[in-house]
Amino acid sequence: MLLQYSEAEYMVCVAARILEDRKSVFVGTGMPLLAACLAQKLYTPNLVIVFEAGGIAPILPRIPISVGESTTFYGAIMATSMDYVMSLAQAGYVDYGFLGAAQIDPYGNINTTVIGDWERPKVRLPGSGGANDVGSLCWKNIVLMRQDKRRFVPKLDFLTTPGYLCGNREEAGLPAGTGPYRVITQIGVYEFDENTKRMKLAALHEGYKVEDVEANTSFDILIPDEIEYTEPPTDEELEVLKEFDPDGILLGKKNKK
Amino acid sequence: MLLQYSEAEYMVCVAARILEDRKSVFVGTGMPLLAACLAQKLYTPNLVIVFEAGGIAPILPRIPISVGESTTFYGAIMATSMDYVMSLAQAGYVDYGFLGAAQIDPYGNINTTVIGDWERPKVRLPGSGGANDVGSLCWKNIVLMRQDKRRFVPKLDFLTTPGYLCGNREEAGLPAGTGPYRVITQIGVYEFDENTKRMKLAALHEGYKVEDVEANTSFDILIPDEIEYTEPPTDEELEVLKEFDPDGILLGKKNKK
Amino acid sequence: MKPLELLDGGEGPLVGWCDPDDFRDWVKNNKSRDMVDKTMSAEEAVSKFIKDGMYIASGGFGHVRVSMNIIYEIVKQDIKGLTMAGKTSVHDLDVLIAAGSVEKVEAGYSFGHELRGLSPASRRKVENGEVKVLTEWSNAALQWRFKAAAMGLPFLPARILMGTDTFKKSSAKIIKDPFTGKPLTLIPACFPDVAIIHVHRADIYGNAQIDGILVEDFELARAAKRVIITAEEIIPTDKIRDEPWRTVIPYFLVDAVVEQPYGSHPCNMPLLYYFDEEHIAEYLALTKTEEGTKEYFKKYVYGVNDFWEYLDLVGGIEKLEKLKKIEQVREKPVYPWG
Amino acid sequence: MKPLELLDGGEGPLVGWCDPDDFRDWVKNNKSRDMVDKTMSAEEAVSKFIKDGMYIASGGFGHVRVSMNIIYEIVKQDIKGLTMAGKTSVHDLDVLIAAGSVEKVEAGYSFGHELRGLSPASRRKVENGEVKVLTEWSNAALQWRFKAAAMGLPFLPARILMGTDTFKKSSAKIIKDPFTGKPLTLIPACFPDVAIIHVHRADIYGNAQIDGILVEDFELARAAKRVIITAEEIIPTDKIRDEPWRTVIPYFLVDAVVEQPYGSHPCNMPLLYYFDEEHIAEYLALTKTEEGTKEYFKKYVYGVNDFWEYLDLVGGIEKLEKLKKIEQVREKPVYPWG
Repeated sequence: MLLQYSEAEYMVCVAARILEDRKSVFVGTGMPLLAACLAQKLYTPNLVIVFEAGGIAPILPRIPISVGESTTFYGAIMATSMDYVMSLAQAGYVDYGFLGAAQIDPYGNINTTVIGDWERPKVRLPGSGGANDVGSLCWKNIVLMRQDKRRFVPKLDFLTTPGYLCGNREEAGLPAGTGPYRVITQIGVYEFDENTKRMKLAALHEGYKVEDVEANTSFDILIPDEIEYTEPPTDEELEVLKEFDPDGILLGKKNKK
Repeated sequence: MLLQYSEAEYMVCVAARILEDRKSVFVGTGMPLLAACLAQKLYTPNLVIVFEAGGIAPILPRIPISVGESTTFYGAIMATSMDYVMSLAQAGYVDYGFLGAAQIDPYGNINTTVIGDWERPKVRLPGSGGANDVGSLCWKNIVLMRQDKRRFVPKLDFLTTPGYLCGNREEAGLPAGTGPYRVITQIGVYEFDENTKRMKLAALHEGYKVEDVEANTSFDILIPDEIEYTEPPTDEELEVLKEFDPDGILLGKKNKK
Repeated sequence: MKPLELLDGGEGPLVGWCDPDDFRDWVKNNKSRDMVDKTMSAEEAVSKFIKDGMYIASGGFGHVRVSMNIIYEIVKQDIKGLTMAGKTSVHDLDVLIAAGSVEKVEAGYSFGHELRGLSPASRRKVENGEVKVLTEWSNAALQWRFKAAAMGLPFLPARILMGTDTFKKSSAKIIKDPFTGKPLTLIPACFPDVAIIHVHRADIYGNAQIDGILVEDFELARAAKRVIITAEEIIPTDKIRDEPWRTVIPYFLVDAVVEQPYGSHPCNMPLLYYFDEEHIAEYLALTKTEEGTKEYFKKYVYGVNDFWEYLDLVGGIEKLEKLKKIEQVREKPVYPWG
Repeated sequence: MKPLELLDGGEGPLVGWCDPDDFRDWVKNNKSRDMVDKTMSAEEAVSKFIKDGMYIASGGFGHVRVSMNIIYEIVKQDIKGLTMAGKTSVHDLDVLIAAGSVEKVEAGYSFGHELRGLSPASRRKVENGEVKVLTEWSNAALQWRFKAAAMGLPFLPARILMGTDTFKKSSAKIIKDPFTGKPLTLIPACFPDVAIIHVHRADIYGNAQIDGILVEDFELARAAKRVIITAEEIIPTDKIRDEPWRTVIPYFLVDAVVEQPYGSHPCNMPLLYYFDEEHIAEYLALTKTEEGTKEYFKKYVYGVNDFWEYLDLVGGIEKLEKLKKIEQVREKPVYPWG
């Protein structure tokens, strides 16, 4: 089933279709940026791309590999500062955020800090970066990550970035009405139950079954009675992705992990 | 005694001589700006003039009449914002501040808000403007004002801007080591007693006596045993002032009050 | 946990403030991220966005870079009961008080015309109780109120106001700072209903550039629920995108764009034209009495069809060219009030 | 008075913080307002201002606009025991960790090279305990720490970190906000001992301009006790005064000015030259082992007399012109790590 497209390409295409037009999105490089660019090209021409280092709504001449490089403000409507864009997000101006993660828990909390013990980690990861900010301040967050039993865990090694915490996100002081919106993995798309705030299968990618979800999750995941399926990448989508990332720099990398 | 120079000119010249070289000063228009310009020309060539609306170290082509007009950033080293210069002051970068006042009390607290009752004032004045900020944040403040019994009062109608409060300036939370430094009137120069923080005569202007101080002050003012005298404006100073304000716009106005 | 101490609270009403969560909801539901043409006339901008009883704030500083075409339009449309931020608001505020549009003020620097003296109209109305001063602030306090709002925060800390009556008549609070153990002032955010900002140039979507000092407009544009931009000129969006670091106000903050050359007259527009001191002197002289005030508005606001006619009336192109020469230091200013 | 509630406190050490009154004293006594020539060599700047055990912060973002000539000079002078702000500090931090200069980190985004993968050297040293992570933060938290410092404040409030282990390992606090009644994070100020900032141009006094995004350098330059500016070029002060609105860092914040064209290599300098991905790949490959790391420093730091020799070694003018073409979108980038 992965002849014509990679898992990463499938994930990017699904992410691109979730975004709404005339909304703003905080993107990091890699899959999120490709999803935003694909969406802008095919589905949401008026999507406003915001970079945490200060670039707002650029006309990207090529895909940046750092969220701070000059292509992020090439032909932009504003080249400003991290304080400015983070303040915009804090004031409610940023609709969507994209996050990656090494681990996720049933409430959509994520870990990008350490695997193992914080004091003496097995793997030291980069830490929050902008993730805690994006996860705290954007209206809706989309997590893009690989799914397996070590990554979909009941308890994170480190809670870097808030999802719904233990269902008490708002009481903790985080902005009202915000939180994780979708989780997209190589297997399917997940949403969060309105009442319990726990993760729930929203749709499976083509070729996957409910058993694949359960075999790759270490916690009880809500499964709806009726299963929906995502559409695989279209030729048009794949062509646009090829245009943006001809050498597979951004997606190739992700595949190797 | 006011043949060759006005009271305002005398005050400006005395103020100019108090400033130190290689220091920064927050100025308003009128007498403070003239004093700073005079000092820069004759005594403190490296004085850094800062305007509250955002101009820093301009090369003034003429005397601005507003602290926000473009001459305040003409040839400046930076044209920035009120937040920037107020933050600089809060972080300790502004050495001197100049203030005017309708009333002053023995601790150097000043009123520029109302004469009479605040709810239904006899005279409504402009309010703090930048005065509370300058009075709170600069290292040393110099007050320039006319002296009489209605202006030098034991209790202000309204405490707009902090001097030494009741001697408890630092305990109130204001930055350590700051406060009023000198008060310059048409009669003389005042400083503040190190222990009591109450106003004390530092020097009389030429032609004035201690009795003039007492006759124009409604509180007990400390008088030293030995009286010092300021020098009247020199011809050189008066010439420079004439150059800056040929039509007496800035000083003429003050005289009429 | 150690209890934190709330040491003091100003007795003034908390005006213009809202819970940042409510502002976020406003932004979500009312501030479009879409790039659409927002150009309109001053008449349309005012009738669409400024309603009786709103809280307004004007950009610039004192008599510098003020959107006078909108100010006059507010007078013309006879908007009433406005509250205004007196953030070194001088001519704009005084005109709106004289006309009876502004009835409440949060005072920073107000009711005065800097070196030109106190405002006859504002003084009269404040002293006779027609205009109510709600609160007292300093200039830094007011701009930090906007900055708090711009950052989506309920307050910003500051080391000002402590120990004064200005604090007492404000709505700030003083806490014992949990880091230093010292008293610290908390300045509440201020989210005006409408901000009116005059700029050097903008595109049709509202991406705006300002030359020279920004005063507090960088923050105010984000603090306000609605933003009316008036611009000396409309420029193509390509020019904005050529130098994106020059954008001070991005389009998604902006609700209306009004093109009006000389729109700041009789106030100064940095690098373009100086204060029209003759006109300001005429205004100050006439507003000494209620009759004179009526005469002023009859002549300069009600008596003209639009701002172009107003510009002709105040001296036309010859006067404007003279103000340009003064601004560019090619001619000496005149100070009829000196 | 109602008691305020302190709800929670991070368990991390309060690093880089001082009472704003102490910072004011530092500014009063150590930051001259005098315009004096501050140009010097990188060697002089480092030996004069960077001492063992200091807290340093580097400007730019990730591999963008980084003062690599100062970073290499720190390695060369064998400065030890540094603490560094991991404010999306990537190549700079990794090089200093690899060289053994940085021993403690306040982590925001660190130990990774964005799309290029994790840092072999940093991971090795953090995982084996040679380098200690003192605290965890987010990018916004760290830059607001600098902003608080820049504003002369003990903290800034923010609506981030709540509920997470990132908060637990920080030195932030959570209070019940007296305005909203909701929990609010207080981010403590951070006053680094030295900030190292690479800019497009500066005059000999330190008045500096940056093209494009500022990231957090507008704040960092004010937060630090000492500021070393490295500039692609020194320009006359007249040019600064011609466009004072382009000044991002005024001279009185600056302690040293070092002129070094291509000073950000192998990192990107916006509008001037792109990442040297070949060099970064070589670095990442070599630093997989301690031996390789030594080889890298022997070749590129100890083996050259100055940054000019280094530039020759990495490919000289031909390479630099190629990086310029890529940056200016006239040539395709190469990604040897892809």
